[in-house]
Amino acid sequence: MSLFKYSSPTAFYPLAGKLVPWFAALAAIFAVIGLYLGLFVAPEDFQQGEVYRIIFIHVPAAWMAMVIYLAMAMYGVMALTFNTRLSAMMMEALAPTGAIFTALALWTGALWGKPTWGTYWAWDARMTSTLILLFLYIGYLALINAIEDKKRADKAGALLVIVGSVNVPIIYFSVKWWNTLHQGASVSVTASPKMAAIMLWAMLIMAIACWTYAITISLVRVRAIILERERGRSHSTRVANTLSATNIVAGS
Amino acid sequence: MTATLNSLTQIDSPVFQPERGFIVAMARDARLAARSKGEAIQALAFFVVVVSLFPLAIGPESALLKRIAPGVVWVAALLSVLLTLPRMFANDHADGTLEQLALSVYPLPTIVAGKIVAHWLMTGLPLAVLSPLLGLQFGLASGELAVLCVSLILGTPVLSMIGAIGAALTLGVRGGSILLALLVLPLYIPVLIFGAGAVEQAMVSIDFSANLSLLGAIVLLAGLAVPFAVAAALKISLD
Amino acid sequence: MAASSVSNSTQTAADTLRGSGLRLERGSRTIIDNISFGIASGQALILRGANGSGKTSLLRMLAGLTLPDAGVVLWNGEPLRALSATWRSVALYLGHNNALKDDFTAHENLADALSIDGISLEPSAQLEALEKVGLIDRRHVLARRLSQGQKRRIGLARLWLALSHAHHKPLWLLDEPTNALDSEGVLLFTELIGRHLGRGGIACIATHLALDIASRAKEMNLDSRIEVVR
Amino acid sequence: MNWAAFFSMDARAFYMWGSFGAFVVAIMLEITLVRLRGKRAQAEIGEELMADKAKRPAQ
Repeated sequence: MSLFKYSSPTAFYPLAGKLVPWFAALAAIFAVIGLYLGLFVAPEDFQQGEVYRIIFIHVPAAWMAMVIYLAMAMYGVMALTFNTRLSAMMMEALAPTGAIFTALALWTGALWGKPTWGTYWAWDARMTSTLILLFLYIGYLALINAIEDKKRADKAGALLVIVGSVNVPIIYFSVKWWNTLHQGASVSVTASPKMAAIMLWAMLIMAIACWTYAITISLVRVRAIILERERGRSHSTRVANTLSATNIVAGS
Repeated sequence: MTATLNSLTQIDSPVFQPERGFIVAMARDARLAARSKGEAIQALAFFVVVVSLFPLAIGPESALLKRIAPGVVWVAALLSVLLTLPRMFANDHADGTLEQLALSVYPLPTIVAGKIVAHWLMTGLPLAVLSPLLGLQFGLASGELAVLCVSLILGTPVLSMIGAIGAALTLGVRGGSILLALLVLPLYIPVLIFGAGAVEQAMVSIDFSANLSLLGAIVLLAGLAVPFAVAAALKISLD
Repeated sequence: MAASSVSNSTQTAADTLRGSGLRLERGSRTIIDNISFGIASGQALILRGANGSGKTSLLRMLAGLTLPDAGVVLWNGEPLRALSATWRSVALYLGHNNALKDDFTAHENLADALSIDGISLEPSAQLEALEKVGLIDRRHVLARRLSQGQKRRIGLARLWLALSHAHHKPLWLLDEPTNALDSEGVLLFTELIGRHLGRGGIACIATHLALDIASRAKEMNLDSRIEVVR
Repeated sequence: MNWAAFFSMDARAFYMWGSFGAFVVAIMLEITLVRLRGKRAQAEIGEELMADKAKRPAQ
């Protein structure tokens, strides 16, 4: 089965290299279209005026924060069951991007909250869960950096993310429960404004832009990780040998 | 002399009694803890001291103290359990007995379950039993103290279970205890919310049974899944 | 003690332990590079080699603690990975450290080790084992206060009891079993390993001592193997 | 297209461009950091390849 051969890092390295420019181009195109639609075409919101346009990056960032964590959990399951090194490397490649999207979701949420509801931080259920998701990302990054042996770091990180992803819905439920307990169900703080069709499109396209961007960045990062894992290996197992065939030294 | 050898009792193969691993591990840890009582008492002392700091910091007026009581007691319980987590596997890892446990004929999840329950009996349960006494400092009424105690009895096992996963993952890692806190505290949040929430609702005499039943549900679910996760984490750390 | 006539173990079909193409990497260093071996009932594999040559890693791999990066361990033709449940009733692993709890006495440590292995024995048998290894009068001493040699003897007591127990574990994996033992202890160990092999058991021993069971022992020097490959 | 009105975003320029700006800065930062990481990894592996070739010129 030809696809399976790409599960080995050495075979995946050149493939990732070829895919990066395509995804980068896609991300750029979608971003331009999405921003154009969001900033210029979409009408003003009758309540919030112009500032609601932050939604076009806040919501996609929040989606990506969740999607990337679940993708990491999926790679984690593959890393633990099939013992494939590449899926663990993909997890490590995705984590920083996921953490950045989570932080951006929090940042843009706060900046959207101030003019709209008067406070930067309103302990809204979704925002609070996103904050906790950031803690989970930081926990993963701290764990894999604390363990020297890469093999153990991969598996430990995979198990942590799997346990974390099981907890995410429970955390969201408990935070929602806690939020309604304290603030009463009436105020749904981030009730997104009534969505005109064009707004939905703009947000969707921005989401795809973020998604293709995340793929591009994690492919570039996984290539760096594959090389880092090859450093110092004894010559006979030098993966770089095959890599040097793709004139790695020439920096392709 | 060989006669006594041959008369050794014959036991059926241990594989047929996997649950005995639970009893073996729990009894073993209980006896070990009895030998070094200090550790359990330290965690309890830490709990008392931390809870007593808040009135000193916030001032004696009882209205405010009463409002923050559930949160303070629960967070103090969380941190006290957190302190004792590294010891759950570290001692056995250091002297090599953890490998023998992993290679025991009893399945590792049963042994891990035994260790978790022993850890709970040593730290979580005493905290819960002591908590009503500390609640008095905050002016909680007897009914609310009872809810506080029950919520801690239901919640602390989950703290030991999730903590065990963190302890197993960070076994033998430099700076492991801070890392352990970083991994485990976010996962403690639902238990904290339901636990402290139950007591708050009791204080404003809203029906708090929902929170307690949710805590109970988490204990059961975690009880089924966590031993396997911890066993997997130990195998990864012992690799 | 004359070679006792204890041969109550039914002579099972010859067990075999084979490792083929075993490989282990730690970070960028290759600890075990393409090692293969095969031993059958009644044989012992003596692992020689300098410190850090992978003796302990190989033993841990055979015990099922360490996962090889490549290659497979076969017990009677079955891959170890599939056997993991029954494997723990086949292999007895004594690691480099003494696996003793400092807060337990010598006797308690022995009882603890046996209970972990699911072996329940009359206290009299345990005392007999302690007497055999010369610890009977120090059985109530905390392990913390025992000397290294005495701690090692608790391990020998375990081996002695494993020999006399009906569920005799056919495979012994021993990491430097004789270190810190005096000459008398080494003699005792040699006798135990002799009886183990005599009963059709298999042993894999990492040691630098010349054990006089040469007749049934194969040697493998892990250093030379690594040189050969590079 | 009145650019001044566009940038003022009915006087909430700070929040609007604070968010979009942070987004762009974060993306740019991440891209540069990843590329640097890739370059460094390639350089180190390249040196080792050279060192290997030097040690065994006749293959």
